[in-house]
Amino acid sequence: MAVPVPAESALSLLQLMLRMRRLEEEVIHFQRDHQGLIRGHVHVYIGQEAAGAAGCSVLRKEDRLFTTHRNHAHVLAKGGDAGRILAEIIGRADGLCKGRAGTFHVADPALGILHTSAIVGGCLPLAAGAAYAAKLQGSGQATVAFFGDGAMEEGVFYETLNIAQLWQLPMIFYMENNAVLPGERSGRGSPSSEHSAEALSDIPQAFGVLTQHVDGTDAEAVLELMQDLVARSRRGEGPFFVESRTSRWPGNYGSVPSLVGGDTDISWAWDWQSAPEVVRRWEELSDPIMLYARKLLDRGALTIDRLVELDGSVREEMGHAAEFALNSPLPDAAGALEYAYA
Amino acid sequence: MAVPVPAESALSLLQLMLRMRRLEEEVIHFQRDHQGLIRGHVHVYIGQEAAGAAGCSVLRKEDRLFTTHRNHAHVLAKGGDAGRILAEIIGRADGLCKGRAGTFHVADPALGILHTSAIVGGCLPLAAGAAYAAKLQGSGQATVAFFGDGAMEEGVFYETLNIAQLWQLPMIFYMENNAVLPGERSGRGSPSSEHSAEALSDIPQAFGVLTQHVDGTDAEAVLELMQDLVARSRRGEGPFFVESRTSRWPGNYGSVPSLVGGDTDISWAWDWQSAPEVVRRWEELSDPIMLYARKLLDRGALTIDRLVELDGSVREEMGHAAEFALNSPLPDAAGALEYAYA
Amino acid sequence: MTFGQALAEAVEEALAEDERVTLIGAGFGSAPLDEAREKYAARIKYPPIAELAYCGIGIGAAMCGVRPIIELSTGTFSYEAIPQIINEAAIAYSNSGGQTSVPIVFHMFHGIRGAGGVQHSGSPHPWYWNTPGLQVAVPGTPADAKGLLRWAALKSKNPTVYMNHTRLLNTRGGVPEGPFEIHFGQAEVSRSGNDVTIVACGIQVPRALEAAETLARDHGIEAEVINLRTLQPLDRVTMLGSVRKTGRAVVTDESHDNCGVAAGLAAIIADEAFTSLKAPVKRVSTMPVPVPYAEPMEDFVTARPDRIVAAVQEIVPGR
Amino acid sequence: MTFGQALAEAVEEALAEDERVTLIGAGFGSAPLDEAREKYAARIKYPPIAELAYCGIGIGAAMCGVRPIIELSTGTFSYEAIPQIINEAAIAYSNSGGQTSVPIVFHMFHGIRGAGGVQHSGSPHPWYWNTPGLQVAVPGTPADAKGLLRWAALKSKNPTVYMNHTRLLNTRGGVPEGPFEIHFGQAEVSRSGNDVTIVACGIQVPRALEAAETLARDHGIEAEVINLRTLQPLDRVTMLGSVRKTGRAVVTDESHDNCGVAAGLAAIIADEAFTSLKAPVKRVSTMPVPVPYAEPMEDFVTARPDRIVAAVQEIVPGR
Ligand SMILES: Cc1ncc(C[n+]2csc(CCOP(=O)(O)OP(=O)(O)O)c2C)c(N)n1
Ligand SMILES: Cc1ncc(C[n+]2csc(CCOP(=O)(O)OP(=O)(O)O)c2C)c(N)n1
Ligand SMILES: [Mg+2]
Ligand SMILES: [Mg+2]
Repeated sequence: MAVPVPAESALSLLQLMLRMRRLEEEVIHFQRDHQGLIRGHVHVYIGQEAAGAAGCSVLRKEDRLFTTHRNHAHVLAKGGDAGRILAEIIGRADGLCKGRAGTFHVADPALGILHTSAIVGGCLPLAAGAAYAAKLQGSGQATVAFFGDGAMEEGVFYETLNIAQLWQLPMIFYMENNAVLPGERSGRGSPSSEHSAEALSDIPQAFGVLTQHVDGTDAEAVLELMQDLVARSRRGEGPFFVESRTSRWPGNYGSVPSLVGGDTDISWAWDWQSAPEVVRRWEELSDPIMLYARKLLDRGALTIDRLVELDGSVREEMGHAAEFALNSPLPDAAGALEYAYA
Repeated sequence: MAVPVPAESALSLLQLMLRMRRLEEEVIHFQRDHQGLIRGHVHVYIGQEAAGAAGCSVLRKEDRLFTTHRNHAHVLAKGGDAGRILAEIIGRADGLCKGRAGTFHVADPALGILHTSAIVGGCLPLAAGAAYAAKLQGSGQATVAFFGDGAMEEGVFYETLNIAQLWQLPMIFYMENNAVLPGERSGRGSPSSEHSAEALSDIPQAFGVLTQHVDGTDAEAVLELMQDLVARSRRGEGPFFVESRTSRWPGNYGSVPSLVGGDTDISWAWDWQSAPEVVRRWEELSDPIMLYARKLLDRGALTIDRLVELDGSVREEMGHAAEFALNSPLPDAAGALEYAYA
Repeated sequence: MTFGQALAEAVEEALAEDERVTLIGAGFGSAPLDEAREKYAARIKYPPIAELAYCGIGIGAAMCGVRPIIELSTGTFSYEAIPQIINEAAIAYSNSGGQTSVPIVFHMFHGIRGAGGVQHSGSPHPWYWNTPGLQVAVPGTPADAKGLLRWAALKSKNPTVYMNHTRLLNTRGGVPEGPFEIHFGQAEVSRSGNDVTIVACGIQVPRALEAAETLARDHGIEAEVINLRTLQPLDRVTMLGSVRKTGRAVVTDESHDNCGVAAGLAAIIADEAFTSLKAPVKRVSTMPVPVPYAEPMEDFVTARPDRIVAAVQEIVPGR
Repeated sequence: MTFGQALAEAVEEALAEDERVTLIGAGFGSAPLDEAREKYAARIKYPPIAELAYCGIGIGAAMCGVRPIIELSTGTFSYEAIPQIINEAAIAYSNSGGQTSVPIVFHMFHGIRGAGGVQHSGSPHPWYWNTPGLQVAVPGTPADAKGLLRWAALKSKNPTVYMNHTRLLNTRGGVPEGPFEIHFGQAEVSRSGNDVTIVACGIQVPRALEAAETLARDHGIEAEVINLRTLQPLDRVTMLGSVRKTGRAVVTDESHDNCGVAAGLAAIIADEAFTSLKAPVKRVSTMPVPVPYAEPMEDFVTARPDRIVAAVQEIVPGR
């Protein structure tokens, strides 16, 4: 069992998770409250915050992160500006990519998020390439690729895993298996309906890759694991494979994400029974934010007052960020033609 | 240990292997003796005959076989006409595909070899599709895909394996690992330099696929295994994965195959010491034809005279086949434009 | 009826009329297929996210007498399957000297759908049309959607890439009652006119018609609009006949211009109708930049009706 | 020096001059690279047969300051890597609003190499040229091979698809001494003439020159031959200038015709040089069938010099 994280670090981890949650809630507000603002699909990271927050909290600015269609909160966790993330999601001039990328491709090259692919598995060889670069350059930069269990259905996953292992690339394959039953999160792993393996983590093991699994709703477990793996990958070890298991947020069942239980209410941390029925069991057993806040409250590392205050300041930050995004101008139409070539 | 194969079956198995060998030798003669006749790469199956012969001998005409760039002898083993195979290899009008396909793509749709892909891994989903068809149609047709260890470097292998297992497709993945040291042919399997798995057969196992390994130079071992698997796949079971391990023929080291020890001399069956040095150890330990002939001689199922006679008739057949191919006209140039569409 | 409904009807009828038909793939956009999904469940498969393998499985099955419809969803996902579509399906018939045919439909939604971002806005039909052995259908109307899909799924012996533009799904149009097919290679004159020919397929058909209305109303120019329906086979007779009549042509397609469909068609027209041409053949394609996300930029690069109007005005003397 | 030697020189010099250069892939055909392989072993990788992943690894590395040269061997194997080349490398710069550039070279041998069979005879450059964000080089001479590869590997900031025709490898030509680069977008007038312009790249350059000699010798027709060197960027000025001078053009390319490179170029010429054209722009492409194996058929479908001669004769009045 891990040594409990010092209170200050624990609080900033919790705060980061809350920021990720509130960011995604703003995205859903955009969709719900502003007709035509979100014109296509969006994917939110609600329910996976512990993984992204803890994983990113051990990364330095120059380390590389690759992510997927479900990228918003990863970019925030790596240090991205919430206002510019939201502006990108709604295609505004102040977006991190000037409104050219959109929700599927939010990236922040200055923070080591060089390019975000929405193609399932697309990020994997790119991340291996970044690790290859780090190795050639001897830069000690870590590389983490966050991707979904669905990517293990695509051939590119296997090709990349094989090369990463053959070339001993210092990268972390961080696989987010995000539709696991609560009781199975801490086990050896379960199959997905679209994969024939008894446990997905059997696969990297067969390739000889050092493989770990972790309850992805347990912030401190992820933190401990990633501290170790990132440190080792800085020393040139790797590749590593992590299966991180989380349980699907009820708002993610429809074709668009929806706040089926309303905005997250921080009081569910100490009183999950008050949550609306549709999310109640999820808040009890599977919401990484509530689980962690509850743990810190229990441990005495946090008081209810402090938690409410923390949440208040996060909501305020995200409210401002949403306002910033909404106030950002649309990009110039003819500017479309810029940037085809460097 | 298997019950020895009845003498007549054993002889016809040996004869088929010899026919495969002599066919490929004619291909190399074409290349060596007729300038410009073989204009590009050719790949020969020398050293793998036991696998293809035994594997095909349990198939019926209507069963489906998929193969690769190394296809010539598979087509023969499935019942293909030697003359028309050779004619195809040199692009003649009487070739099995009218000279349009060539060495990379020899196929014989009437015998269930519908299309031969030279793309590494290309045959795998096609074979799964044939098995899917057999399952939909309830036809009980078996499907075997012969492919090389190299295909396990391509993503399509994994995608196909996964679907085959999820959909329970009645097909046999017959993987020919053809550069294994003699002492390792019967073990659990060895890695390839281009694959990170400790043993390649660990991979299908991780996918939950029933996996077997076999010494691919041992005709009766392959026969016994394939009899079982094909019978089961006719009953709708599957998929199955076989790793068949053979040792590389010394003539296959250069960029083109070459008869480095001359044509196969049937006397090496009882006197391998007389083989030229360059092939001597291979003839002793790894030539599936010599190994089987030796076994049948030892077992008394065969005499030297009968063996020499058998070989003589095979050589005669292949001599005629080569002549047939060489006498076949070149296809009409303008005929090129036929067959773009059905 | 909407385009999506017509599409769904064709899929459902194909499943009902020929038990060799199998459907691999979940999508078909908003097309209402729930009933069919239940009724023909034994012949409907939901594959993992493995486009390369499941297209190949369809191809292998087609070689064995099955008639698969593969639903690839977004057209850019078909890039994953190009090795099987182009290196296997397209070549099998020719390579076997006419012995192995591959009756399969690869269905996908292409084009700038609105906030798809660049990876969900692609238009690969030029590459498929560049590949002998493939048929390419790009329906422009609900009737096309139904008639072409029925023909491809039930009658054709060749592999078909069938591309629907996402934005057509909710468009409406008349669809003949009962089963009917549109044979490939039959273009339709969607609007008659004598001043200029606008050649289009897919989403560009309604856009060309809109442009033609504007031209007639605001500029007194009568455009003839040709809906090609299929690129392969191509109805050269109808297309060239119209251009020979009008002497002027604008070709428009939602793909990028270099080696795009507009260029492919313009090259044919400029060659074969040369002596009839009174002005250069103009092309209106997606502008040459990866499609950006933000609406104004996305709109800007699109082959919009107003760009078609402007192209016509360039070559038809002012009135 | 041969084309293959020039190519090898460029690779070796790139490895020597810039330690950011890394080589992933074994091949380069017969190009003599043994020494370089030893000397720069730490920056040379021999990947498994996994085109999609190793191209993607090159792209990711290029985003991080490495300058990879990826050797894909046969051009048809690049189909496996299209999702990474087209969906990632081509879009990263635009999508990031100019923040992430991808300086990488995807090298491949394309075309009808002689008994390759259809799967080793492909020419996908039309698809790459159709993709904004990619540069496309198709060298026609040993000097091109060296100068363009040096520029792409050492200077360019963009992803380049670099296509060599297998049959060029043993052709000979003068190559300037010492390091030199050819900037992309600079066509060369390979032969001057006033009667007709033949536009070509890659293998079609020597074929066009051969056709031009025949035309001059047997028919008194003086053809100007334009070697484009790169399709993206395209030197429109040189190409169109020549056509405006001669008034006649034949465009030839070893790709299939529908949406092929010949069509792409012909569409531009027929539009932008319309008023200068005295005859239709003719195209000589690979014929529309999957490339067959047998020599007579393979030869028949090829864009041979005699087909170029015939196309010129169609549009230049008999002499
Ligand atoms: C190549 C490709 N095929 C299909 C899709 C469509 N698609 C987008 S997300 C998704 C599911 C991905 O599942 P997973 O990787 O588990 O990620 P999650 O959404 O669960 O985070 C699919 C199929 C795609 N983006 N790319
Ligand atoms: C997609 C693809 N990449 C590369 C090649 C080139 N190639 C032809 S055979 C071969 C090696 C195949 O090895 P393996 O599968 O073990 O078959 P073997 O030749 O040993 O029988 C390669 C790389 C190809 N044909 N297809
Ligand atoms: Mg998932
Ligand atoms: Mg092998």
